[in-house]
Amino acid sequence: MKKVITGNHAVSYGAQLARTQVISAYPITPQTQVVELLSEFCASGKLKAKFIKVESEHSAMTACIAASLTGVRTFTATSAHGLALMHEMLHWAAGARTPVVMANINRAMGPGWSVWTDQNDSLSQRDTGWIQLYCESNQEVLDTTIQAFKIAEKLLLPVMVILDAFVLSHTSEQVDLPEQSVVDQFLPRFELKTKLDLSHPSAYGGLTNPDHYFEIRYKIQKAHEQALAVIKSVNDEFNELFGRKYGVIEAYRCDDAKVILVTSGTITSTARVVIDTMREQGRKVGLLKQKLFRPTPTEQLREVLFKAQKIAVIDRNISFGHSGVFAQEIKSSLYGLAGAPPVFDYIIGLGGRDVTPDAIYEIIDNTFKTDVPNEPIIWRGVRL
Amino acid sequence: MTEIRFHGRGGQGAVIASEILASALFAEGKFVQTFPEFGVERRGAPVQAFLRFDTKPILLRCKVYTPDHIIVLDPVLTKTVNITQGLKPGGWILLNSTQVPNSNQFSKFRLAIIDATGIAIKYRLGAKTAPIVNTAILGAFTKISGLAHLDHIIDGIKEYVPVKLQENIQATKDAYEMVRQI
Amino acid sequence: MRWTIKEKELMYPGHVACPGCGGALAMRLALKALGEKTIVVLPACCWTIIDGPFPMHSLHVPVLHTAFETAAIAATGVKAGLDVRGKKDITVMAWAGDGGTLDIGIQALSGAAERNDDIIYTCYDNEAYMNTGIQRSSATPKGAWTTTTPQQTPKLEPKKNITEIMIAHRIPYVATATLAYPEDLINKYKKAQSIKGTKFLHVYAPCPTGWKMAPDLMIKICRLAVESNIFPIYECENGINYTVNIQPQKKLPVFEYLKLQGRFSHLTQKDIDEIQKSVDFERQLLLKRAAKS
Amino acid sequence: MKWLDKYKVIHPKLEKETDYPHWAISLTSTLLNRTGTWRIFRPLYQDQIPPCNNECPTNEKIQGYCDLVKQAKFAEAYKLILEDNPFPAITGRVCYHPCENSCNRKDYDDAIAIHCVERFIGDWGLKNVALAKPKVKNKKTVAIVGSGPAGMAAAYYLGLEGYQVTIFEKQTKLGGMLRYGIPAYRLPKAVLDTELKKLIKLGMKSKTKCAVGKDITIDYLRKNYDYVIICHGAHKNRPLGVPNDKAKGVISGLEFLSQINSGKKPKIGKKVAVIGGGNTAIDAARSCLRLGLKPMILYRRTRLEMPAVPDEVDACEAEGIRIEFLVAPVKVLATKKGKVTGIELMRMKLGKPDASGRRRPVPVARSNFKIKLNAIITAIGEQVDLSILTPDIQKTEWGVKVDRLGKTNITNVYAIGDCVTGPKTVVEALGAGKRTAFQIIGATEKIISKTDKPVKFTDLNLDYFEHQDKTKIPEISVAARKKNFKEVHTGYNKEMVLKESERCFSCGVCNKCDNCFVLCPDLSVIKDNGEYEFDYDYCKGCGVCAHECPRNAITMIEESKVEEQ
Repeated sequence: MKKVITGNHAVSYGAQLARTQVISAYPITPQTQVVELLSEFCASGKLKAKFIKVESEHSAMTACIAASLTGVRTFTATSAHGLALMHEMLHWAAGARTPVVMANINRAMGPGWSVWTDQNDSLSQRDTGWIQLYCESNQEVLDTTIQAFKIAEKLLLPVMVILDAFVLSHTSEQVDLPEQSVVDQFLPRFELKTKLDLSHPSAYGGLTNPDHYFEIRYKIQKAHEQALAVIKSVNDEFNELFGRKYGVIEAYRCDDAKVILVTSGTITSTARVVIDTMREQGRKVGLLKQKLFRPTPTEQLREVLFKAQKIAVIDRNISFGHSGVFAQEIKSSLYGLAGAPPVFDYIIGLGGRDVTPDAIYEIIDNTFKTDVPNEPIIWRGVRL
Repeated sequence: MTEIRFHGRGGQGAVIASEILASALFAEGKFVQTFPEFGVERRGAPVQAFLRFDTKPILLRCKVYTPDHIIVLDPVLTKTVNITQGLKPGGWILLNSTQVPNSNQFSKFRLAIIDATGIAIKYRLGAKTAPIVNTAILGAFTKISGLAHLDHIIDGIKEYVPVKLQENIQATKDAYEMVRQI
Repeated sequence: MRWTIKEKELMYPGHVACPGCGGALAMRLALKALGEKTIVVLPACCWTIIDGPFPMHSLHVPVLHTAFETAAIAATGVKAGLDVRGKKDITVMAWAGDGGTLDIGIQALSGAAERNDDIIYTCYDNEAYMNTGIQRSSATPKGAWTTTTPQQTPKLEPKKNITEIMIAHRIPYVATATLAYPEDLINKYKKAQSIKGTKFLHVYAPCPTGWKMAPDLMIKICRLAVESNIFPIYECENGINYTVNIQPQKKLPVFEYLKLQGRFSHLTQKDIDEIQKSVDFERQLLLKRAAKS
Repeated sequence: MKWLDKYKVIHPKLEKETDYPHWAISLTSTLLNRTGTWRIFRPLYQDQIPPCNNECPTNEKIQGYCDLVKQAKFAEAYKLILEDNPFPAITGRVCYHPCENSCNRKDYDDAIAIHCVERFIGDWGLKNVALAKPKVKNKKTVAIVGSGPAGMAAAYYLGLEGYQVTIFEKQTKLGGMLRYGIPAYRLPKAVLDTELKKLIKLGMKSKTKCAVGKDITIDYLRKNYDYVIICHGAHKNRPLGVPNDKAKGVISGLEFLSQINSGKKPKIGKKVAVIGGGNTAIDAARSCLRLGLKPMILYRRTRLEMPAVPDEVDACEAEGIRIEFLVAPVKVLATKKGKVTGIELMRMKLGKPDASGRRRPVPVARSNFKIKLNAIITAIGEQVDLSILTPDIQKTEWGVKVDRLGKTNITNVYAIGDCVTGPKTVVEALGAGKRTAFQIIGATEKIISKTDKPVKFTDLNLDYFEHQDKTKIPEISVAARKKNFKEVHTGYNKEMVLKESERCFSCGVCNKCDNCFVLCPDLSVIKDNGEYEFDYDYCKGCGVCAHECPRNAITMIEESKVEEQ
């Protein structure tokens, strides 16, 4: 059934269709609608889940981890400061190998207070062991949320589904809501082999001395390494049932592109319009959408990007003291390849400043015009 | 692609109006996208909502800078907000007003007025000092623009306005009849 | 006198508590009361270590180790998961130290209590951060030495009254208990288990190491704490109905309690008089509350 | 039962990466972690001697039977008493109970009424427990001279082992001092007779009205029996040693009591003075009362120095018998025909302590006075008749010379009881009888020496005891005692005995109170079939068990001093 809904509600529908069993969340703009609709689902019985309305995001994440270890499907959603408050427990979720799924509505970090979008909140959690998937449309939000559970449960790793504040979260557009029966077929009941249960009176996550800790960390990394294949197979299976696929990255009109623009989140969507326009103008430009941020799809990135002469990366974030995070990741992926194209890092749209087609056009145009980047990062739209 | 901008005040229902209109257009097979002005909404403060529709998927994710039509839910806003900014020549301006504005700033555009406030008060929609005019204004816009069928607007109201449903539908219908093209 | 306490153990020896650990005994007795259909949630506290390093474990029930400030909510999460799975007969107990309860964990605890989540929350109180090496917590009593309140400037502030804070949440059951009265303690756990909602048990659990005290006096100091009214044994139902469970027969001066512990060795007579005064005051307050309910 | 048997322990092989779970989920218990190595001191279960047991001349396991009584295990309690004392129904009535004087509870509130518990069990046993038969046949023969408590005890323990015992008694009935010295209001004859049945059941033969030394000689017995035990008591009257002390109307206390106990009614005048401060004096005076006479007691020291059991003195006074302290006879006043008319007395005061530790009475000059009387009963001590002994048996000033176990200088000839010690108590006689029997049997391990380290009051952890008054000892009213010899004390009932025994601290002896088990933080007290055992694999030696043992039955010893087993 197609329906006009917001990105936030797409998240809620995704969690509902996935038959989430325990939800725990704390309100924060711009995430609130996610939990409001889920509360309604729970109240009406449309979703048979326990919703723990906690007193902080830290507790929300803890509740999900704890419930998850009893072998149930858990979900939460947050933004910015909420995510930052969760930080400790994000490590815990991954360390405890819990398949918690969380939506993070990308919002800039204070101070000054900002409710508007940028990616610094989620990218700050890069090293916690979470899988991160960035979305560009409400349909993708819903589809990714459903897939996230399957990916998480196959790998025993937590998954973060990420969407832009307002640009997706509060924007309504048509979304194809899949049939419950088909979702059920795609996502069977969750079974956790070793769970908190009386039949296994074990201690979970106790003191682990240097003799043992190292190996456990190694296993988390191994799971991340398996993730690329797992995400691909989950995606294929999803495509078979629902007719939509996303991949870990998407190359759009890249085949003969001299310049490839790398984007994530909703900028991708707007960039598609720009790419089409420039292609019509005969400019050889392509677009690479990086949906999967962690684990890094290094091979896939290399395969697409290596063919280009130049790469322009749009970062709606800044890793202070260095550069945009996506640009770092792209550079690191290409490192060691002889003749790797130069990477232009454009910082744009921080704190929700609108990113227009004109701005994207200008970025691509600038990349065409410049042989090598003159500066490590190129700020766009900043008033100095 | 057509773009519409709604001007209103927090609490008047501008955002809901854009969503109802989007759902009506969606029912007619259009691709739609609607969103409020991003930020923190407060009752009484000026707000905007945006709507895009097209026959093909909408990819643009930036704000609407050059709308095709303008819908103004509160006539006083014309004094404080440059409501015609970016409006394409020949576009509709629908004003919630009892009087034809004595101004030539609308000369390049098509203008229509509707006493949506009067209708809202009649049907006791919203509080006396803060009537909710969104359903009335949609009836008027449907009539003048011909972009959506009244039935689909009413379907949208059924989905998005759960309280005082009959009154809201009646307000829409009244406005549909009463709207005056200047 | 013979105890009527079950012989079945749900704890193993070989655990890594210091000799004479009150916290270790408290867990042993609590589990005897609760039985094997129990899951324990442990935040960072002495018990993180006591339970034994991976791959070992000292309890015969499942244990979830969790972050310092999360005992209550982790218990809630486990309970929610079990409920959804239809396993409603399992008791979930959060087991936190005084730091994890009165300080860093009070937010999650207060949240759980406000929601009346169906958990038993135990604060085993040894009146300082013992696991990290005896630093003051808000449960450290006034006048006590710790490594962060050295003898020259012992703790200036009185102990935070967590029991009354929890009673103010109007949860169905709040009780204090200690090890010198094991049957009282066990009965309270059984009672807590029979009640739905948030149950808070404040268990006074001496730390001979941190209190600079001979380990064999562990039980004796519990008894003296009660007999001198330093730690009254009472319970409160629904935030209203107070019952004093152990009525000290003789009014023991606090000095009898203080003198056995090195952490109080620097106190002057004036200090002791002040402590006595405040203990007397609190005692009267409690008796008034008990009389009114 | 050790932990390893009780719970299965998984021993994981954690050698390579694949052996690990996907995160830190435990695989085994802390049983792998032998925390016993942390220990500096180790606890030991080591029963100590309770003061009651220690003070009891028969070494009755008082703590032990009190503990059994607490659990209403009366048969077990009875059997436990019989290990040391065959006649608890007797001692429960007549013993002066030194156990109670030493009872640690007396420093807390009031000593346990041990004799009442003992009496209850003694009576209960007589009714409910089958009498013992000899365990084995034995051809060895034993002659016992005298059937008092010493002889009875010896006969019992020897009989139990199958010895062929023959008892020789001068009187017509068995029992010695128990029968002829103790009035029926303290020890009903029926109780004595029932207790004596135990000996008959064991096959003991008796020859009554057979006075050794007159009807038969010690030599004869030595020749015809493997063992001879002399226990003819101390019955010889000691005269007052003042002028006219043989006057008519002066009678010895023992003689007086003997007549009553034989069923005769002695013919003496109404106004009687009993001279002396021991139990015989009290018994005589109280018997007089019951015969309708008007007795008074004259004693040369004060109440504090009276050798009689204080309870008896109390009862005596309660019955209205006046005791005149600090007076000594100077002369018996008599008619010319030698009939008593009164006594002349002299006031005394207390001087410096004598050899017995009591303060010596010193005459007060010019304090003589006279009392009119019809009769005088002398009860100033009895002596041993040594004339029945053969000359080769060594003697002391007052009796037969023996070692601690009753051996005389002649092989296989023993002497026990009052004939060795001079007049003493029933329980001492019983103890001596038992020890000699064990000696003959060869069960020397059962002969317990008194320790100088019984459990002291300060050794106890009093936090585990609540104050509880002594259960009142029921007795018939003073009015009901007049003119009859009804038993004064009626004894505890079941409820009372349970209540009273509950007061026992069980000093020094583990009574399975569970404190050590319940309060061990390290689960190192293993309980198996009700027995405790320390699990030294895990015990960290904190000492909580020892400190919390209410009765000092756990000792902490330095680990370095533990001998390798």
